[in-house]
Amino acid sequence: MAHLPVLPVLVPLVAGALMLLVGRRIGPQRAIAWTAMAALLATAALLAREADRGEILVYLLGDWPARLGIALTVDRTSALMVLTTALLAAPCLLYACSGWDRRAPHFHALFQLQLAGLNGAFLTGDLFNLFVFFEVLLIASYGLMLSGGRGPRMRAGLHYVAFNITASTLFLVALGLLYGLTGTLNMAEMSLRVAAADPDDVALIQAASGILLVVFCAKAALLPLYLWLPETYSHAPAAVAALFTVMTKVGVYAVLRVYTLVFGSEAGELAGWAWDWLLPAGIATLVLASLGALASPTLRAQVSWLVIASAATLFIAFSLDTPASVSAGLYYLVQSTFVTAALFLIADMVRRQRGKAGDRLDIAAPLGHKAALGLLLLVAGVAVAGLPPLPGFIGKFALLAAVPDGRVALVWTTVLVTSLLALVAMARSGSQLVWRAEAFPDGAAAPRPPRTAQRIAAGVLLGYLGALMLVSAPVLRYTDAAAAQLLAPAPAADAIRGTAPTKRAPSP
Amino acid sequence: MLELLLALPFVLALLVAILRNVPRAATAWLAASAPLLGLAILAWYTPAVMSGEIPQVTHAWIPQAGLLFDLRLDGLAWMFAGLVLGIGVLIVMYARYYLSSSDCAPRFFAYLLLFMGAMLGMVLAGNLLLLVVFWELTSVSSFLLIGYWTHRKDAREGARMALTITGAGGLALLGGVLLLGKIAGSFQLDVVLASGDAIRAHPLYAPMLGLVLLGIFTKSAQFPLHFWLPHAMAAPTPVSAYLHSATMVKAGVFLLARLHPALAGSDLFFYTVSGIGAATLLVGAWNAIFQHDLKGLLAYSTISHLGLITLLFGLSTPMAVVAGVFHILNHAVFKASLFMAAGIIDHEAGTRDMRRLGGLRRLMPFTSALAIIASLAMAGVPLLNGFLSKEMFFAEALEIRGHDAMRLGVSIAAFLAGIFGVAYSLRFVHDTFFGAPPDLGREIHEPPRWMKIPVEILVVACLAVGVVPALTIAPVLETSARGVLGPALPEYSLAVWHGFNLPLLMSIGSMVLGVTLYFGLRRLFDIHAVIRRSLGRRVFRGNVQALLRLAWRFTYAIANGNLQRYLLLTVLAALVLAAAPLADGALLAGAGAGQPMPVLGWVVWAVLAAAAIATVALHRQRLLALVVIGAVGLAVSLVFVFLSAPDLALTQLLVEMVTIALMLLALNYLPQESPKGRSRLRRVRDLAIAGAAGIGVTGLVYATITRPSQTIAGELLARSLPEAYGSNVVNVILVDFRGFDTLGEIAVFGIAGLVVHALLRRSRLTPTEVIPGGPALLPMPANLSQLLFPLALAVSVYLFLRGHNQPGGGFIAGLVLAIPLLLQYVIQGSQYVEQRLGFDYVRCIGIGLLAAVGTGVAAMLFDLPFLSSGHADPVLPLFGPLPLASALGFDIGVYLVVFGGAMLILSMMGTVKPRRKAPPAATGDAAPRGTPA
Amino acid sequence: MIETAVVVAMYVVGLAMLLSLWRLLRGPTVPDRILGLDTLYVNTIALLILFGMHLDSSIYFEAALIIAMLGFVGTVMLSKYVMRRDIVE
Amino acid sequence: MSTAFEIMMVALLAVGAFFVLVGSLGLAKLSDFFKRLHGPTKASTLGVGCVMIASIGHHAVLGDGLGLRELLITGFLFITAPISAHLMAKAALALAAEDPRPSLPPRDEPQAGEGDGPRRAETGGRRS
Amino acid sequence: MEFALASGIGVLTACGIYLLLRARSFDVILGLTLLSYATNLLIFAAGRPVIGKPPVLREGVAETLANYTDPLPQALVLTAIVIAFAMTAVAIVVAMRSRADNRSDHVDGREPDAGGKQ
Amino acid sequence: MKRFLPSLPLSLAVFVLWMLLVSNFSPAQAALGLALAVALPLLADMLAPERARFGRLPVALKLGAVVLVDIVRSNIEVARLILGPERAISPGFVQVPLDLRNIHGITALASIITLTPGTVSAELSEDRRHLLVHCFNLRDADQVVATIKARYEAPLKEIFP
Repeated sequence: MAHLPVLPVLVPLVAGALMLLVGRRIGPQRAIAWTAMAALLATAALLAREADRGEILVYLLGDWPARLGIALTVDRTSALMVLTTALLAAPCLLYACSGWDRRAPHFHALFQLQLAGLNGAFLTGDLFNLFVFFEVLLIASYGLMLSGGRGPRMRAGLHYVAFNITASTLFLVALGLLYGLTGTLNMAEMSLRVAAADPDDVALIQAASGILLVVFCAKAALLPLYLWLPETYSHAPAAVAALFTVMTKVGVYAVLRVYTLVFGSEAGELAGWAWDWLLPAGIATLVLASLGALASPTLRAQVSWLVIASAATLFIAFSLDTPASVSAGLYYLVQSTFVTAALFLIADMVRRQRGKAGDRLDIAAPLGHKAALGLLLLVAGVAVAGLPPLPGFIGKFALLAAVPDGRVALVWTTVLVTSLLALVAMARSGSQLVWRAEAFPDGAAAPRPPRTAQRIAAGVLLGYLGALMLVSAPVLRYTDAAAAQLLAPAPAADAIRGTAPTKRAPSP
Repeated sequence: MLELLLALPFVLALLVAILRNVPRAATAWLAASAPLLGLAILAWYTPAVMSGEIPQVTHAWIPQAGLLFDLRLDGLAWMFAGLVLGIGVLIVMYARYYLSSSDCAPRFFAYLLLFMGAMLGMVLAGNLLLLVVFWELTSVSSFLLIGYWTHRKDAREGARMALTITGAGGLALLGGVLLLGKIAGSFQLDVVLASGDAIRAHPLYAPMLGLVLLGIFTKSAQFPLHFWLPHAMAAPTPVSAYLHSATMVKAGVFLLARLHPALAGSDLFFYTVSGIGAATLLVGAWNAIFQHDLKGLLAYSTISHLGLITLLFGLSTPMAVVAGVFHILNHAVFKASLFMAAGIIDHEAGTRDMRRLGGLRRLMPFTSALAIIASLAMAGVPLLNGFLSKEMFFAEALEIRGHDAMRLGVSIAAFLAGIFGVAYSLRFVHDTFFGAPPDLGREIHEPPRWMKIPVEILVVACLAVGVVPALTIAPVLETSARGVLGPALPEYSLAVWHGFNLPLLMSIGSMVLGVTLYFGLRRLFDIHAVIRRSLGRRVFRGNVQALLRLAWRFTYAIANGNLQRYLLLTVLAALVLAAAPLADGALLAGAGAGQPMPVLGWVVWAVLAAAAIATVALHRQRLLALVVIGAVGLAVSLVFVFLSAPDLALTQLLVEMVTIALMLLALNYLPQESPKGRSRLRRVRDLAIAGAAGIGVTGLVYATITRPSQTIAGELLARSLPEAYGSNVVNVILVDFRGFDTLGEIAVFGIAGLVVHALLRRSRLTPTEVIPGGPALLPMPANLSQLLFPLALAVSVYLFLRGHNQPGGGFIAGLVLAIPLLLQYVIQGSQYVEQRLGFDYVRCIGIGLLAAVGTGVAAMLFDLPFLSSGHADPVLPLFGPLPLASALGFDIGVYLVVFGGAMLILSMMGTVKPRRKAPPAATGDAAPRGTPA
Repeated sequence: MIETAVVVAMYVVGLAMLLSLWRLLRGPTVPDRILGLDTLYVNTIALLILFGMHLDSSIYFEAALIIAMLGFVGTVMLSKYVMRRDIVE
Repeated sequence: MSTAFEIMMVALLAVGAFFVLVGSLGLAKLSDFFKRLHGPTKASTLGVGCVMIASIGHHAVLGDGLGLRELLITGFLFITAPISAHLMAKAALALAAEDPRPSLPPRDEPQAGEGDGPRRAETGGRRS
Repeated sequence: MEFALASGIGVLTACGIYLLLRARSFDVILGLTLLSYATNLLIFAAGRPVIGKPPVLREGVAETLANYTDPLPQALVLTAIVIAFAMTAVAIVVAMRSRADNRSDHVDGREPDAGGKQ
Repeated sequence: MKRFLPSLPLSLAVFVLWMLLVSNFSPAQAALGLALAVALPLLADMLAPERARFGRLPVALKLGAVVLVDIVRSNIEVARLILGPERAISPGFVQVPLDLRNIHGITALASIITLTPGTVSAELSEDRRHLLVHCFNLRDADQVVATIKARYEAPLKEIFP
C-alpha cells in the first residue's frame, strides 16, 4: 500500500516491457494487456480512495527528499485523472482487441507505455519529470497513431510529430529558464521560490512561465495552437483516437497543476497571471471549435473539433479560478473525455458500415445495422451536445452556475451559443448518417455487423456516462474538494517539502 | 407513487423497444398501458389535489448544485398530466391503426412514450433545474418523432429545424433558470414561486425574464420564432396531433403558467408577453387562411391559439389566467380531434391538399360530422367549448386597465383574430367536406372503427364542455387555475349565456365577418392559387446555410492543413508570451557581471555560429547541410568540454554520429534537394521571426545566467558520494537522484525503436536515386573495422563500468556498443551482419526495461521507495573488495535499452526493402535516376 | 614554460580548426566537405588532449578516445552515401 | 622537473601543433581534393602523435603518474584514419565517374591484360 | 563568456526556427535538430557553467559548488539529448513514410501548386 | 584452442587495451581484462570474413620501426611542399600491382601507405590485384611502386603468408 502512488506508472511499464519479450503472438499479449489493465483499474480506484481522505500522498522516489530527487504527489485531482485514464483505457483496449491490435505492430506495448506516460504525467510533482512523461506519452502516441497506417495518416502523423517536437523544444526552453531563475525543478519548492522571487526576477520568471503556458496550451489545443488536432485525431485509428481524448486533458491538467501550485494564489506578484490570457483564448477557441464541428466534412473530424471544444470549455472553467468553476471543470473533464471517446468508437463503427462513403457527412449511403448504431449515436450526441440528463448537461450547468458575476454575460453567451452549435452539428450529422441512409441495393449484403467487443466498448463508455449521471452528487463533492485543494496550494506544497524520507536524512 | 407515474412511460418505452418482434396490437396495448396506468394513478391523487393538497416527493440528485429530483403535483401539474396522459391514450389507440405496415411500430411507440415521459416529468417537476432537464428531453424526443419518417427530406429538415429552435430556447431557458435560481436563492419551485416580489425587484430581473421568455416562446412557437411548427407537420399525424395540441407546444405556455406568480406583474412582462402573444395570434390566424394543407392550416391555427393563450397570460389579471388555462384545455381537445380527423382524411384520400379535396361529406359522413363539429369549436361557435374560452378572452381584452392603448389594440386584435379564426375554420370545413367529390383514383370510405373512437371521444368532450361547462369542466378548471394563482383565484362563472354583452357582440360580429371574409376572399380571387412561402423558413434556412458556409470558410481558412502555419503560430505565441512581461525593459535589470571569455572560446563560437548559419544557407542541398550540421554538433560538444561537462560532450558526440547515420539513411528515401520556396516575402518574414526569436532567446539566457544561481545542486554534490556511492555526480543524478527521469527517458528511447520498427517492418519504400551497380565491396575497411570492433566493445564495457565514478555510464556505453556495430552494417552490409550476429533488438529493449524497473522494484522489497539505491562491498578472495551499487543494475537496463533501441532504429532504416514497382514520378521530386537494384 | 607552450599550441590548433571549417563551408565538392569535417574531428582530438594538459586533468581523455575511435564513422557514412546513396546495403 | 624535460615537452608540443596546423593549412590552401586529402594525414599521425606523447609526459611528471592511455588514441587513429581516407577517396572517385567535370581519373582503370607494370594515371593532373 | 554562450544559443535558435518554418519535411527536421542543440545549451547554461570544474568528485576537494559546476542541468541535458534523438528518429521515419505514401516530401503531403485546398 | 581464442593477437590487443584503460593493475581488473580478452574476440569472430593467419611476427616490429621513421620523414617532406608554392606539387595516381593475396596483408599495406603522408591508397581493384595509390608529389611512378613493394609489401608477405 505504501507504494501505491508509483504503481500506476510501474504496472503498465512492466507490462509494456513484457510485451516485447513475448514476440508477435497476440494471445499472450492480450493476456498481459488485460492483466495489467485490471491491475491498473484496481490501483487507480484505490488511489482515488486514498486521495479522497484529503491528505496529499507524497512518494519520494529513491528515498530522496522531494527537492533533491523526484517526488510523486497524489492529490484528489491527480487521482481523478489517473482513474479517468484507467476507466477510459479499458474500453479502448477492448475495442482494439476486436482486431486492430493484430494489424498494428506493437500495439499492446505502445498502449501500455502510453498509459505509463499518462499516469506519470498526472502523478509527478517535478517539472522536468513532467516533461519526460510528456515525451513518453507523446512518443507512444506517435506509435499508436501511425502503426499500421498509411497515406493521409502519415501526413497527419508528420504534422503531429513535428508540431509536438516543437512544443517539447519550447518546454525545454521554459524549463531551462525556470531552473536558471529558481534553481529547482520540484514544483512545490519552485512555488516557494517564485513567491519569494527578487523583484528584478519577476518579469523573467513570467516570461519563462509564459513559454511554458504556450507548451501546455499547444498540447491542450488552445487557440491559436489547436489547428493540428482535428487532422491528427480524425486520422487516428478508432481505439487510439478514443484514448487520445485524454491527451488534450493532460495539457489542461498540466496548466491546472503548474499554474495553481507554482503560480497560484500564493505566488506573490505572479499569482494567477496566466488566467487572464486563458479566458479569452478559451472563449475564442470554444467558438472556433464549435464552428469547426459545424463545418466538418466527416464525423470523425466533427468529434475532433468537439474534443477541442471540450478542452476550451475546461480552460474557461479553470481560468475563472473559483473553487466552484474548477470543480465544475473537473467534472466536465471526466465526462467529456468519456463522451468524445465513445463518439470516436461509434464513428468508426459507422464508418465501417457505410462502405466507401466512410464517415463522410455529405454523401448519402446505406448504413448497416442502423438501429443499434443510431441509438449509440443518439445517446452520444445528446451527451456531447450537453443535453440533459447526461453528465454533459450537469457539467455545463454547474459551470454556468459557477461563473462569477462579472463574467456572466460573456461566458454564458459563449457557452450557451456554442452548445447550440454543437447541438445543430450533431443533429446534422446524425440525420445525415442515420436518417438519410438509403436501403442497401438489391443483392448487396449488409456489411458484417460491428463486433460484439466493439459494441460493448462503446456501450461501456456510454455506461460510464449513465453512471456518472446517477452518482453526480458524490463525484461533484469529490471535485469540489479537489478544487479546494488545488486553489489553496500552501498545504500541499508544505506537505511535499516536509515529507521525510524513510531512511535518509531529510533535506535541511 | 409520483415516481412510478413518471417512470411508467420510460420503462414501457424501453420495453416496447426491446420487444420488437411482438404483434403490433400487443405493442400498442403495451404502449397504451403506460398512459392508462398513469391515468389511474392520477385519478388516485385527484381527491387530494382537488382539496388543495400538493403531493410532493423529493430525492437528492445533485443537492450541492441545487438540482433535486423533486416531483410536485399541484393543480396545474395535475391538469397537464391528465391532458398528456389522456390525449396520449387516444393517440396510441389512433396510431395503432394509422401506421402503415411498413412503419416500424415499436420505434414509434418507444419515441412516443419517451416524449410522454419527458412531458410528464416537465409538468411534475418541482425543481426548476429538473424542469429544464425534462424540457430539453422533450426537444430531443420530439426531434425523433418529427423525423420519424426518416426517408423524407421534409421530415428530416423539419425535425432539425424544430430541434434547433427549441434547443436554442432550451439553452436560453437554462440560462434564465440559473439566473432565476441565483436571484431567488433556490431552484425549488416552492421557494421561487413564493419570492415573486423579490424577483421582480432584482436588477437581474430583465435579463432573466428575457432568457426564460425566449425559451417559452420558442417552444410555444410564438412570432417570430413560430415557423418551425408548420414544418414539424412532416411528422406522422398522430405525432402532430399529440405534439401540437396537448403537449410540446403547450410546454411553453405551461411554463408561462408555472412561473406566472414569479415573473408576472411587471410592465416589462405585460408588454412583452401580451405584445408577442397578440402578434402571434394575428400572424398565425391570417396565415392559416391561406394554407392548402389540412395540417398546415391546423398548424397555423395552433400558432394563433398559442398566441391567444400567451396573450392571456401576458395580461396577467387573475381572470385572464383562468381564461388562459381554460383555453389550454379546450384547444387541446378540439385541436387533437381535428388533427386526427385530418389524419383520417389523409389516410383514406391519400392527400391532405384542400385544393384536391372536397365533398367528403358524402363519402365519409360520420368522420365529416365529427370534423365539422370540432372545427366549429375551433371557430368559437356557441355550445362548443371553444366559444366559452373565446368569450372569456374577449371579455378580458376589454377589461385591461391602466393601459388604454393596449386595451384598444388587444381588443381589435382579438376581434380580428376571431374573424380570421372563423374564416380558416370555414375554409377547413368548406373545402374538405363540401363541394364536388374529388377524383383521387381511389375508393374513399370511413376509416376503421377504432380509428374514429378517439375522435369521437374528443368531440363529445367538446360538446359536453360547451353545453354544460359547470358540470364538466368547472372543477378541473378551478383546480388547475388554483395551481397557478393559489388563493388569488377570482370568482367567475362558467356559463354559455352571460347575457347580452359586448363580448357576445364581438363573437357574433366576428362570426358574421368571418363568413363574409372567407366568401369574400373566394370571390375576390382564387385562394387556391395563393402560395405563401414561409418567410420564416426561408430566413432560417438561409441563416443555417450562411452559418454553415461561414463555419466552413472560417474553419478551413484557419485550419488549412498547413504545418508551416501551425508552427509559425506556435513560435509567435511563445514569442509574444515571453516578450510581453519584458516589454518595459525589465530584461537586464539585476544582471550581474560575466566571466571573461578566452580567445579559444571565440573559436568554438565561430565554428558553432558559422556552421549553423551555413546549415541554413545550404539547407536546400541536403547532403551538404548534413555534413555541415555535423560541425555544429562537434562545436556543441566542444562547448560542453570547455564548460566542464565531460559526460555531455561524450553523449553529444555519440548522438551526433547516430543522428548523421539516421539522416543519411532517411535521405536515401527523400529528395536530395529542397525546391526553392515560392515566396520571397515568406522567406523574409521567416527570417525576421527567426531573428526576433534568436535575439529574444539570447536576451533571456543572458539575463538569466548573469543572475546569481540559487540551485539546490550543492546538496546533490554533498550527498552524492556518501549516500549514492558515486563520484560522477551527473551519473549519480541520472541513476539515483533522478533515476525516474532516466527510466522515462529509456522508455522513450525504447518506444522510438518500436515505433520505427512498426513503421518500417513491412513497408516498402523507393529510394529517390539508385546508383547502378552492386553493393560496394569494401574489403580493406571491413578488415580494419574487424580489428576495431572488439576493441570498441572493450571500451564500451570500460565506459559502462566506470560510469558511476567517472564520465561514462550506461547511455554512453550503449552507444559506444552500437556505433561500431553500425559501422559493421555500413561496411559489410546488413544481411551479412544480421546473418552472423542476429540480435533480437526488440527483446533487448524489453529486457533492458525490465532490468531497470526490476532494480527499482528490488528496493521495494526492503520497504524502501521505488528506485532507492543500495550498496554492498563484498570482499572476494583473491580479487579483494568488489564495490557493488544497485545503480549498476539500473545502468545495465539503460545500457541494453540504448543499445537495443539505437540498433533497432538504424537496422530497420538500413534494411528497408525497395518497392517492387517504382511509383509514378511525384511532382516536385527529382526524377529517380537509374533503376532500383 | 610548458604551460605557455600548451596554451600557444591550443591557439595553433584553434587556428587549424578555423582552417578546416573554412574548407567545410567552402566545399566545393561533397568529399571536400567531408574531409573538412574529418579534419575538424582530428583537430578536436588534439585540442582535447591539450585542454586536458592545460587543466591538468585526465577527464577529457575519454572524449578524445571516443573521437579517435569513432569519429571516423561519420566520414565513412557520408562517403558511402556519396558512393552508393544507400549506406547500409 | 629538469629543463631537458621541459624543452622536450615544448618541442613536442611545437612539432605537434605545427603539423596539425600544416595539415589544416594544406586542406584549406590546396586546390584539388586529392591534394587536400594528404594534409590531414599529417595531423592525425605526427601532429596528434606528438601532442599525445607530450601529454603522457605531462601527466607522468606533473599529474597523477605514468599512464600510457594516450597511446590508445594514436592507436585508434592508426586504425581509423586509413578507413576514412580510403572511403573519402573512393567517394571522390565515384563522384568523378558520375560527373565528368571534376579533374579526377576515370574509374575503369585497365586491370587485367595490361600486364603488371606500373602505370601513371593520365588524368590525375591539376586541371582545376 | 555569458554573452558568447547566450548569443551562440540565439544563433542556433534563429537558424533552427528559420528551418522549422520551411515547407519540406527534411528541412523541418534539420531545424528541429538545430533547435535541440539550442535548448540543450540553454539548459546547460542555466547551471552557470564555468571552465574546468567538472562535477566529478575528486578526493580532498570539498564537495561544494565553489569547486564543481552545477551537475543537475547536465543530467537534464543528457536526458534531453536522448529524448531529442528518439524524437528525431521517429520524425524522420514518419517523413520517409509520408514521402513514400503521399509522393511528396512537402510537410503537408502534397505539392503546393498541385494540390490547392482540400 | 582455436575455438576459444580465435585470434591470439586480437585477444592480446584487447587485454592490453583494457589494462591501459583502467590504469590499475589490480587482480580484479586483470581478471576482467582476461575475461574480455576471451569473450570479445569470440564475438568479433562471428563477423570475421576471413581469418588471419600469421607468419613471422617479429618482422612486424621491424616493419613498425620502418613505418614510424617513414612517417616522420615524409611528414616533413609533405609539410615543406604544403608551405611552399603549390606549383611545385605534381600529384598523380599510381597503380601498384600486388603480390600479396591475403586480405589482411593488403589491408595492412594500404593502411601503411595511407598513414605515411604523401601517399593515400584510394582503391583496391575488385580482383584484389591492384592498389590505386594517390601520390602527393609524383616524380617517378616506377620508383614509388618499387619502394612500396620493397619496404612494405615484402615484410608483410612474411607476416601474413
